[in-house]
Amino acid sequence: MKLGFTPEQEAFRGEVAAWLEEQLSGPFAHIRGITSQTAMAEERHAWERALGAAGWSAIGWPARYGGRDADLAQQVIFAEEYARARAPGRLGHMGVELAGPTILHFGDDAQRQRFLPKISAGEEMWCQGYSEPGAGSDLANVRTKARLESGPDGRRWVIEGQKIWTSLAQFAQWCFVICRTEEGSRGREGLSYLLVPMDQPGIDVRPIRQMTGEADFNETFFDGAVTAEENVVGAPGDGWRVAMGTLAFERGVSTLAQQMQFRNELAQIVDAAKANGAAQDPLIRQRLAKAWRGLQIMRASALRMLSGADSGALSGPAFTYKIYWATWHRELGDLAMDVLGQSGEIAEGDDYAFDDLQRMYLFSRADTIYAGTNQIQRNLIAERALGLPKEPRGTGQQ
Amino acid sequence: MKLGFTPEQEAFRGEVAAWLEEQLSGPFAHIRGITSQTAMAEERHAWERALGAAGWSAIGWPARYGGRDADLAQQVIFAEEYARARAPGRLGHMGVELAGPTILHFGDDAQRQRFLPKISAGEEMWCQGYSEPGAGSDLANVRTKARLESGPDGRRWVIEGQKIWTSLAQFAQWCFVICRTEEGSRGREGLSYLLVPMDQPGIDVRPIRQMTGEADFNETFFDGAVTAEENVVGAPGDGWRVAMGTLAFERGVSTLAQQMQFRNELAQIVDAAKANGAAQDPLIRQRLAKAWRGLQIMRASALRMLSGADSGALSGPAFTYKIYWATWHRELGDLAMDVLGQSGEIAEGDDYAFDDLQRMYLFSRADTIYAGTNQIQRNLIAERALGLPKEPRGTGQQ
Amino acid sequence: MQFEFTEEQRLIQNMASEFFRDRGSSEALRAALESERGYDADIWRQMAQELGFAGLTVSDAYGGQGLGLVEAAIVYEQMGRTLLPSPMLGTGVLAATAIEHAGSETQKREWLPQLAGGNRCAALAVCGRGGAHGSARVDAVLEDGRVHGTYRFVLDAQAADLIIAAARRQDEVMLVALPRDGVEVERHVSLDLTRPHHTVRVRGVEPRWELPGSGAAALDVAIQRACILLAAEQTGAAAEALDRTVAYARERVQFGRAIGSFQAVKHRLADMMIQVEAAISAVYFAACSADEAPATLPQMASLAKVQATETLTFCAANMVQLHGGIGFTWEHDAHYFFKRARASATLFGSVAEHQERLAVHMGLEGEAVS
Amino acid sequence: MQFEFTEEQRLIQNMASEFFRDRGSSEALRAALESERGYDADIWRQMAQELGFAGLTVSDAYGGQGLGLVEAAIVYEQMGRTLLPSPMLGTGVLAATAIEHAGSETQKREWLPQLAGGNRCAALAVCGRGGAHGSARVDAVLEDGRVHGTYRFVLDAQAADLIIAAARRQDEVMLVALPRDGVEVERHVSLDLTRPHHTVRVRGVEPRWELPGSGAAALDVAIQRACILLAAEQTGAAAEALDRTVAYARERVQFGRAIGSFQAVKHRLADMMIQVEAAISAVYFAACSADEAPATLPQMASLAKVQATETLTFCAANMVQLHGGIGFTWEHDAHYFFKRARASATLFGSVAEHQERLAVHMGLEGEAVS
Repeated sequence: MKLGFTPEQEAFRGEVAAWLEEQLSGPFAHIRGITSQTAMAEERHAWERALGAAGWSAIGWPARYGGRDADLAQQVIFAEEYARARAPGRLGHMGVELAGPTILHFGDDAQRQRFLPKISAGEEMWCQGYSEPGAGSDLANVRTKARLESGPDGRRWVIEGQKIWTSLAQFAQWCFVICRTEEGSRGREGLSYLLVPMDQPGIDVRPIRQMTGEADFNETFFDGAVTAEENVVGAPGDGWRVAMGTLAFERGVSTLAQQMQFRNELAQIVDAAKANGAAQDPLIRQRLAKAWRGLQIMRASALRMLSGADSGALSGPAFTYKIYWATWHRELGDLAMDVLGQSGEIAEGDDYAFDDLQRMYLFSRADTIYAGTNQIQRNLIAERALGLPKEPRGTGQQ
Repeated sequence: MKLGFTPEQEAFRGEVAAWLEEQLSGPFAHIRGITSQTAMAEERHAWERALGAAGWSAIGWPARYGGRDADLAQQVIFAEEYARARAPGRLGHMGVELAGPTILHFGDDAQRQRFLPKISAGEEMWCQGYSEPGAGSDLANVRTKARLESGPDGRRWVIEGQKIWTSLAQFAQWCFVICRTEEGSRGREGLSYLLVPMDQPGIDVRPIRQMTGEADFNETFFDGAVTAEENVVGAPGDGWRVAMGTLAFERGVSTLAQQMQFRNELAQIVDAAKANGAAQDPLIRQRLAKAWRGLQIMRASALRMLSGADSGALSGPAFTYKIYWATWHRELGDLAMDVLGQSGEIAEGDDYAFDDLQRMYLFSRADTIYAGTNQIQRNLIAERALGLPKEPRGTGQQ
Repeated sequence: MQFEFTEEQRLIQNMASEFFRDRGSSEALRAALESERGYDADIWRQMAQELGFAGLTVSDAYGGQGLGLVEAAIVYEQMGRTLLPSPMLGTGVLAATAIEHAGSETQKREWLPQLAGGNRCAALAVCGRGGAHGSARVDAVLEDGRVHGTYRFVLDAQAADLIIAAARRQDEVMLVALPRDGVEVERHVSLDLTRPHHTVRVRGVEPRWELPGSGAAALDVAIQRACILLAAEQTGAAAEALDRTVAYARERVQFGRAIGSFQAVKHRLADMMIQVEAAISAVYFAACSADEAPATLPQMASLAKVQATETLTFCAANMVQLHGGIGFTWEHDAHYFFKRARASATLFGSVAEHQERLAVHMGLEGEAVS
Repeated sequence: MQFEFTEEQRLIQNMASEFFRDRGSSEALRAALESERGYDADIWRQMAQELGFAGLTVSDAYGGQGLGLVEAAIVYEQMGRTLLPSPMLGTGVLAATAIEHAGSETQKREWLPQLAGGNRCAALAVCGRGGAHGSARVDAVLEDGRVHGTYRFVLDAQAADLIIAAARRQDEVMLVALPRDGVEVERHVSLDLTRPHHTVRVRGVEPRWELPGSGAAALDVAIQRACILLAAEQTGAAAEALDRTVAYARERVQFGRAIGSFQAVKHRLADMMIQVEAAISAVYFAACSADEAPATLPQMASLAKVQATETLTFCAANMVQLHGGIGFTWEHDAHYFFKRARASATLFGSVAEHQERLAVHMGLEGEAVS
């Protein structure tokens, strides 16, 4: 068990930091510090290409797909330095963290060669088509359908249905979509994991305005959208297994980047508390200390999770990580507002637009809902980690 | 809506207070302030007789059964003054609050005349035979059996089985026992509510040592115990309905007496906090204030519950009262120990015997378990008050 | 001692419930928020003039209903279910109470019937730069007959025809009436769109008149009474959040079952109901006690405010959570409840501040925050 | 950077796990508590002499194992699962660390091998009348070569052959060795029977020897290291409480179903696991960090202690609750966990005290409590 880094690793850290500083005080200075998912998308796409060109986009991937075969320590270092440099939120996140690893793990060689270099080069952005309005947390209840038909260029999948919470869909060139491809199938059977190009008439992306007043998510309508027959990852009908694999990748190294963002948020709250005197309040001090504690624990848990990832089986921290960070972050939002006091009720300008902490307060309410609500997470932990009896599935149909 | 009392009611208060003071500084001075369920039982039985002789034992009952036909305001006043005078815990509680009202409500005239005067006179003490080792919160799973047989004095019930958590059984002359009286019946069907004399060879009471080190509860074994055929309340087989009625009586005026005890406990904690400086700690101050708030709310909720009791239907506070006080009291235990600090870890003497606050800390852990665990209470609220779907009952047998 | 509604109180409850059910739909709320004033003038006129809600607690000698806090709380609870914006709290409670407690007979005769009838509006400006409420923290000054100060978090200032402002003259807290056109009112975009905050800047303005009574006492009574009624409103909002979430949980199907059949959801809803019942108890206990024994008002205000704040905060957060993704969208009403909860929590002092006052009331030595 | 156990660490874990599973049954615990000493001398001898647990972190130059906090935490975690009493914390951590940090070479050579080998025991007496731990609160005095003071909450004092006591000489905190027979040791009946407290009264006793190093520094290091190992022990106890409750929930049938099939129970158990995982992360992060960068020890001690305290408090309380009535009885082990949880929470400083230290560490101005 070792937390420190070797001199070689520290040298790597220096290399990362230097490159980031050069770019972010140079050509990309205007997007430094942007945390919004949607702001300045074009500039952030350029940033993705710059990362890709310098080989920093997906360092954990094999070199032949544009990665650096970086080991865990290097990935940790990169995530830390990326956040420390206040580099912008990754527009390429869905491709690098989810689509890419899924294709790497479950795809065939042709798919790897077609898709991975474009992702790691920052050329093609991705979005995720999992949730549906009727299904929410219940992936087994997917009703978007795809069937194979003959087209002008050979057989292709034709897709009908609707996905929701497709963040970044308006900027993406591709979407990975879970569809029901076997007529009459139910539950986990008969699902397939399709890769679908976004730029086609059969796809309509409509933003969803959320409680912050902004629109980070979308509804995406598939009305005769098509993709080539070969764009299915794993066998047709094997989509459940592939999708579950993708979910596991959500617990990857990107958690460390997220933690650094959390660290920045806590630092902002501490600054606000110092500025307005809340830092003298013993009750607030306790809560700030508790938040700090949570940060250390998340870091340790992520390192445990990542260090033990080779063993295959989900470890204790992998089961508990999602609900832990989501709950922690939601509490951080409450704490931020309690530190701001009544001033936190007011926007600076004339629009319904709030500063970082206020937005975080509102946005963090979604953290305990998306990617498995806290309720679903507790079921998972109880059933899969603790071996308790499964929740009976109802017989009622929606 | 009115909280205050009329001059007549204040005069009644004076009468109650004067009588209590006279007794508790006179013949019963030695048992003043005793809160233990088991200590000085003989003297406390004498106290029950004194209450009965003066007509103070069951003031809400009709005068013909030894009560005073007291209205709600008078009952509130009596409960307040009883606690204020630090009169001892009622050994007759189970008879006055549960068995008596049940017999009054569901019994026949002969039963009323046989049992009620003895209860209100403080002559006969009662205990409760509901829970069983295998059943716990699941009253419908009762397995203690009773069958009618011929005996020397006519037909009688012969009882086989085991009850648990029968508090005060060692001091009681009678027990009300839920038995399965229909062979092969299951669930809520085929249960009967029997009144059983305790002084007989077929009954064996064994104390259960609990985490405080003391034994406030018992296991009670029925091995051929008998009671006369007529000692069934309601019709044979109608025990479920009668038992549910008894549970409703648990939410009666005695809650006010309990609140006064809580008030005394909080006062002790405040004193301890003032003495050791914890009262200066902003975190402790918040929690003391929160406890005070809970006391006011319990009082208001109890008054709402009792004022609306005539309407028949369980009101909002009647649904939520049990879990509210149990949770509040358990938190009070934690608060007491946090106020005492490390000193709370140590007993004064050489025995495993602790002072009031330490015992309350341990004992209050049972509050969220007995008379329906917090889990059961939440089910009840969700299903009966909010109309949510019922929990499916399993098919597995124990 | 009879702790249930009288027949008359039940009638008030029915009337308020019917009115707000009728006029307080989600569509009505959204339309009001889109309007220039931020509230529906027609509904407000009806509330004030036909139903007498603007002057509920104003004494009948001055054109009000002369009702107690219990009756007013009944109306506020029903109003809280709708989140409907109106100048009711700022005009009918804060300003009217201050005038009734500190005003001269002439001032009361001139202004209270106007406010109680809904013909004119007034706002109470107390809260200084630091943001704290209550007479001890007034930081505006009255010097050489002119008021200088910046008041933050003023309710209903834009609609006000008159601003009753607190200012310090030497050691004494005075209440004065400022002409609306002499002061600068900035209406802020607030997180809670249903009750916008205003900043009122006063740069050497000569009051139209002074209120002769004790400013400090009148301020504290006004804010404490407002605490109890705000708590009633919070309780109504919490009850509504519970009801709507129960309805959703019964109909929304996931995993082949209504989500309300899952114990995790059921128990959370049960916890919400436990909170709502506690808030109802706290609010009516406080209102009834303050009506019968005005000396208990300070602690009763804190009791009600703290409990209702915790209740609404809990219920609104769970309304969002249990509705899942849809509860996070703008098109669903959950966010209005959630933001109202936060805004109400910070109005008239935080939970921690009120609990500290309760600690002092309990006899724990320490400094009262006011 | 590799945050998982090494091969050697795994071996230690297996050895400790096997030993405590073998010797640490519920019957063994109850037998030990019934005994005169309050612990099983035979098990202790085996732990100390055969397994080297008494001197885990004592350097090998003085007869210890010379292991880091990570390895010691592994052993304490396994020990915590059993609640087995022994003088390990008082002798092997508190007293030995104090001697190793402040003792002279001669003192270390004479005593550490004795303690590490389990041949003799020692106790560290710090805590004054007020009950606070840490060097800043020492209130015993060393005047004219004699110690006067009353030490409360001393661990393992009855078994000790030597008492290392803190006392103030002018402004300096000194550590001295007191002869066991010169001091009065009162063993208390403690709520947590598995770790009784003692009061040590010293009325003008001449020390056998003085420790020449900085008493304050040695004390703080000893207590902070003890915090991390106590946290490891708490984590083990919490994990055991979880495991036993899961086992019970699978087999106990109510309403015709295993209670572990009810979501309320499942989710509570999931919450316990979330807490246990957080504690494991906190403890090993703290131990590893303090091993690699000793300057981080103070904040790492508080981090581990606070998290493990919350975890065990939560898990033990739920162990009682989810076992229902049986969990409330003396015959079931749940009450031992529950009482150990409370006792450990108060040992070496409360959650609030440690969090206040963390706040100071975060750069929030304020006074450090030590």
